Amino acid sequence: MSALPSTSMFVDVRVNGERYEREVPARRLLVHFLRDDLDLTGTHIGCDTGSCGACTVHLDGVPVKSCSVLAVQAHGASITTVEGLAGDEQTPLQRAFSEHHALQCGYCTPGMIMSATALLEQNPTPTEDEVKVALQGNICRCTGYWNIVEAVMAAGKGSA
Amino acid sequence: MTTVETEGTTTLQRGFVGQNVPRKEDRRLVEGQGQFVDDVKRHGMGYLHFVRSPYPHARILSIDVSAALELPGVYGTLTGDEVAILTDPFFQIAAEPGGSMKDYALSVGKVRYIGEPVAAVVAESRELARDAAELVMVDYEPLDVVVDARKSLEPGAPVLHEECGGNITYQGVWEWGDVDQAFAEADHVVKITDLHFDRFNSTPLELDGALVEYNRGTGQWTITTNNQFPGFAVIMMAPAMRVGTDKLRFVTQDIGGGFGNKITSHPQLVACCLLARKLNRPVQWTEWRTDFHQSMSHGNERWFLDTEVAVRADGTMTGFRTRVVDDAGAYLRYEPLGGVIWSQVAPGMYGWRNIRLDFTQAVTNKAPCSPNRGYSRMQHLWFTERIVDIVAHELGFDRVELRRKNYVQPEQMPYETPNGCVYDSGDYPASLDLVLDLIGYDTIEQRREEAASRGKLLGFGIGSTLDSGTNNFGQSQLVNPDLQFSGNNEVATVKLDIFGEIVVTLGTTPQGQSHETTAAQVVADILGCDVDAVHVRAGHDSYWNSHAGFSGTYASQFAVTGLGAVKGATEMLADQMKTLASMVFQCPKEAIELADGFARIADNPEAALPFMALGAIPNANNAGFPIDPPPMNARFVYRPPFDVPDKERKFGNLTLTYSMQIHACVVEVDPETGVYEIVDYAAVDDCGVRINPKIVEGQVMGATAHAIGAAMFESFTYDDEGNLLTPNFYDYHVPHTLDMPPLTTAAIETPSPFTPLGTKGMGEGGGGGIHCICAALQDALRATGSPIVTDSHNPYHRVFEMLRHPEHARAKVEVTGRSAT
Amino acid sequence: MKLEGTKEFDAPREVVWSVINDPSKMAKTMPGVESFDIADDRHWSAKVKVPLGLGGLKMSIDFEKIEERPLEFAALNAKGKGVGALMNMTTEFTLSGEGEKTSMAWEADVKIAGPVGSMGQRVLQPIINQQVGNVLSSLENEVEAAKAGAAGA
Amino acid sequence: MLLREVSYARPGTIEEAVALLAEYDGARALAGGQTLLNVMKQRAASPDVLVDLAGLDELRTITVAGSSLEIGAMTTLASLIRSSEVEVTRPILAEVAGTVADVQVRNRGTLGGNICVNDPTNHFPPLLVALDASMTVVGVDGERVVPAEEFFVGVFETTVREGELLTRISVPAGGKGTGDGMSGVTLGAHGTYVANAAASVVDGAWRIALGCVGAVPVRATTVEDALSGTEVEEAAVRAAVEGVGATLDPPSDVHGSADYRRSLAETSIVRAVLQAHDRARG
Repeated sequence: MSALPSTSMFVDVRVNGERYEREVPARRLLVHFLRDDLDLTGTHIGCDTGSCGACTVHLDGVPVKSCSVLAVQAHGASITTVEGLAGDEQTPLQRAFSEHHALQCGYCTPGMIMSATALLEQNPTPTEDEVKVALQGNICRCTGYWNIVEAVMAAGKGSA
Repeated sequence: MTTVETEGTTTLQRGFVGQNVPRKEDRRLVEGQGQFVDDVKRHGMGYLHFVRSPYPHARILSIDVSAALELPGVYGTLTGDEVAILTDPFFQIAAEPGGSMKDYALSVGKVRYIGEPVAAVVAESRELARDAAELVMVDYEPLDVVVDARKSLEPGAPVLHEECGGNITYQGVWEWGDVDQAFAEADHVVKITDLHFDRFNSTPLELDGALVEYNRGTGQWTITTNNQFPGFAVIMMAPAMRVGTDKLRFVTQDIGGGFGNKITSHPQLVACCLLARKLNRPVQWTEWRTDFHQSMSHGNERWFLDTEVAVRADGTMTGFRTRVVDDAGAYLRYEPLGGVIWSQVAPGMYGWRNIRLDFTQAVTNKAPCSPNRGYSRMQHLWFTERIVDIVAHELGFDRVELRRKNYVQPEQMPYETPNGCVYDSGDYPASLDLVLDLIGYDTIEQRREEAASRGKLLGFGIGSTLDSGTNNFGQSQLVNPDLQFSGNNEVATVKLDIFGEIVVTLGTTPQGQSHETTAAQVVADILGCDVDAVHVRAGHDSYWNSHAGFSGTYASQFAVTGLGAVKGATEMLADQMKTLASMVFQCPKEAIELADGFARIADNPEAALPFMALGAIPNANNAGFPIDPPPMNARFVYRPPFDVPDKERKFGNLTLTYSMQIHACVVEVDPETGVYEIVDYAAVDDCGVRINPKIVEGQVMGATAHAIGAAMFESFTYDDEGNLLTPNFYDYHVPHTLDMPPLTTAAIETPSPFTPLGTKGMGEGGGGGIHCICAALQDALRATGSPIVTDSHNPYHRVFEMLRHPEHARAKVEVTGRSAT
Repeated sequence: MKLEGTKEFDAPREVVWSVINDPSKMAKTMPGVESFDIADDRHWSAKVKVPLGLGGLKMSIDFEKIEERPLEFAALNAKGKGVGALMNMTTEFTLSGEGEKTSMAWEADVKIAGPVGSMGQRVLQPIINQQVGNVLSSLENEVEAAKAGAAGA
Repeated sequence: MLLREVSYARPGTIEEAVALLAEYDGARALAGGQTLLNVMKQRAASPDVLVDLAGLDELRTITVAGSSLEIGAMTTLASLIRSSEVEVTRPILAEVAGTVADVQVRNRGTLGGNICVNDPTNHFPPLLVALDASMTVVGVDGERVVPAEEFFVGVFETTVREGELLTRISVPAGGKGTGDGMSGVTLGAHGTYVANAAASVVDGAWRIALGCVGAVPVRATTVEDALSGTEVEEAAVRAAVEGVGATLDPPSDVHGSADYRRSLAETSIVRAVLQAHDRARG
């Protein structure tokens, strides 16, 4: 990538295993790049301050808020969005969300699931407190979180 | 998680109904395949950005859009001057003086709150639209500001809407029983100078938005939007835009939370429509978080002044009187209905027969108020719960016994309130016992001592509330006798398609209330088929012929109106299926039963037609029938049984059902900092028959979380200059996982005698969490000078103030009465 | 937001007065002034870039002297317009003291609106205190300079 | 969400980075971006050029050099939490990092960014002052080392001038006789601080810094002097703290009045000191 400042950059990223090469304005946030340029609209926007976590994706395997990353910063990175989780089958966590009624309107759900997926990858059987800490950066306005924590615990136990 | 159920007959045999059927909505949502408004794109669409007022009150001297228009990639602009020519002011629900208010899609001549849209810009990208909006030069002449509703009523206060001749939008005295008599006979009178219910809303995570397309050929707009009450939006928009209602097609699939806050987006939708026509291209608008906080659907802030409560020596509360000042914000968008909807629960859960409220609603230089979960009743129920706890606190009654004694009793059900509302069913004392059991009330004093040994002040509180569901819109005539609204309705269509699919279409716009699932449960039980065989269309489309004037998702009513319509339509279809089967089998219709996906002769199960055959006949194989086979297609409009209220006495049944919630919590306060934590929480809910208990519990949990947020963290606080101090999630703290207390829930079922399924609406709750947290704080602070809690919102610094200066709160309460005089 | 304070100068009132009444001298006390333009003795304007650390806040500010009682009292109004912020500030200076000592009591009423006003509430007050501090210390320098100048004359 | 137009560069070396920062007017270093990008979304600040430090791996190292813990400015809060060097030398850094915002922010946000932003509510400015840390700042004409106390200049402002870059934070390694504590009140668990205090004792010598009570961290020197070399007991600490609030000029805002912050400052000192004291005794 050029070391000279420019208002527009060539970006080469892998998203959900697929390679995308695009010229992107430097000011465009990763979340808008995913939603508007790549039509991956499962990643949502709920605030303007990096507070709500609805836009959480995995950047090189790590959960980040895609509203607080420039698309150009993702150059060369590998990204997973909620669309990239389920193959022919849903993941145990996705099933657990449904079985434990961990979603209502479903708007925060992709971000929640991305945060929880990252947790379970590092820590397959988290304690309740570990789950709460892992999801603290994700706001849900429908459920009060109780069923979400329950679902992640269940998926962790593999009982989902 | 305990669940207790009382005996209750329901009008429907239970199959899928009553089961925790997994939600049909979930598959798409957990895979990120939901379709929310901002997900929808069209070729050549332009992005709209509003230019918003930085002043809370100012005259607009001029608006210059030329610099914005010169920016490459900008498609066009819209200003208030154009809006004033192209549209009429929105219809006002209010009578005089509020009725004279002129409210447009964009400011015309004046701005009245920070964040008010004064112009709109459309450009080829979101970023560019915002760049261009910054280039719109607006010249303002700042005017004096008033942010306190009490001050806005004082002579000489800045007037927001000159055409209203002042800041009052609605005023009315609501009096029932013989209040003076009640006070004359009272042994004690408890007086409270002022109680304040704070301003906040549910801040749905998805913001408002729309994608609007204009069809030049037909003159019709297609409005893909997350507005949650299209039936209301269209009657606001069509007359203002001078078109017929069918020219405005509303389409929605998934909505990211609403809670009432997405009912009044009609001004922004009109701006989108005008620009889509002006620019001849699809126009996309998505609100931003700060825009929402500054301008959208705040919950009503309300003052209760000079309150008096009449109490007998034995603790019987015979009446209360108070002076209410309701803060509507800068415009009436759904108001002044908030000025009446509280009267659905005028006495709360109590037997008060003598009530007087002198109700005044005023405008201020703050965001307009509109429905918010628990709309208007929550404020009033907080008031009734507060005065009950303050009476107990001041007169030394036990809070639990005082409630038990004064609650409306089960044998009184159905109970007619002093203002003619009918509480359909419920057992409040039993619910109280249950919640006390869940929270371990008998151990509270031990726990108080244990906490004290850790230097903490422990407090216990109760909040008992009603969620009145299924409005009688006739109540609007109590604030404006000239209005021609009454009753309520909802529509559903159910059909059997050519290959035997059962297809259900709803008139509602759910935002997480699981309508696809609960509707399918009801249909499956009536048609005797599997719930998976029932396809309920996702979302809403006003072209589907499945909506009526009151269609939408609001005011706790789907379980009654929505499912009432589904039940009606499904029973019509079942009758058609039986009729057709009886034509095929040449037997009487009564001999046919629907079971296991077949229409069969009850006592000869071999003679069975699969649904596929029934669907095929009228659709594709109808020759040779002597008479027309029934169409396998049914549309039903459910209409709840209502009369028009008596406008003189402000008397009548304003709502059909009354779910009941009793919440209890235990808090621990750090006396050095005012920081407190909810260490235990229990909620008991009775919403009659539960179609899907897990979904019901989900709603209870959500309402509880909103209440906890409002009580502890969430407030739309303004400074005296009219700046919103909490315009984003940095300063408006929404509780997250680590902020939530342990919760136990339980349910009681007392079926409603008035509804098709014995169900009651229940989505909103009554703000029980706010009330029980206030009560728990008041209890905890007994140890430090016994302040009373007079505000619904108690952040740490306010608790600290009560700890340091209990005398300030003490000065607000006084007890008089025979003994004293 | 209202701020007030008192500033002591080791200079006669005339000198202090000459400074706070001289737009070009006052301009030197303001943070990040890029250009300055005097319309008449009651009206002047400045283009400033207030250093806010995360990126300067560009503003054009119009000043108007709204009241003055020589050697005693002056009141100034400053209206600032910038992308992202609007500022309206009224400042009053009251001078007292005899001989070589002057004490200046000042009051400022600052209103800030726009994104900066809305997002910056929790940091706005410290920022303003800080800017006021800078203004007062550079005012002291100006007074010293003027004193030296006067002595030299 | 919609930033003003901005230029972006991702240099490969510190020299390149410093050169870019020096060359372009209105250039600003972009570390984790968790504050800067969000302020840019509000358009409350708009650098003209962002110099992304993501390519400078040498700024991500954590090493122990002699008696000093050397932390690269681009070290994320998440790596602080995971670092065994931090755990053995100055665990308070990991402990506090674990309470900043949330997992996603900690995965991107850096120690250097947290202190260069110097939002008065940030966690690390008062903590690093209490720990007597020092910062290494590199410019075109070489590098200089600034003690934490002089590093913070004002809200959002530090001694890092245009054309300079913070490269390293050096924290004295702790050990026996060392104890650190931090206490305060936040908006919700792990939320924004309303007020806080960080306290550190090394062989009986105390350093105490207050956050959220001014534009920069404020040392509570009277308390330090009163406590240093004495046998610390709660009563004595409370006595020493008495009156500290009155010497402060904290802001009032929607989360608390100046008086509330004065009181919280005193309470936070007591709690941070007692915590540090317990830990020093091991």
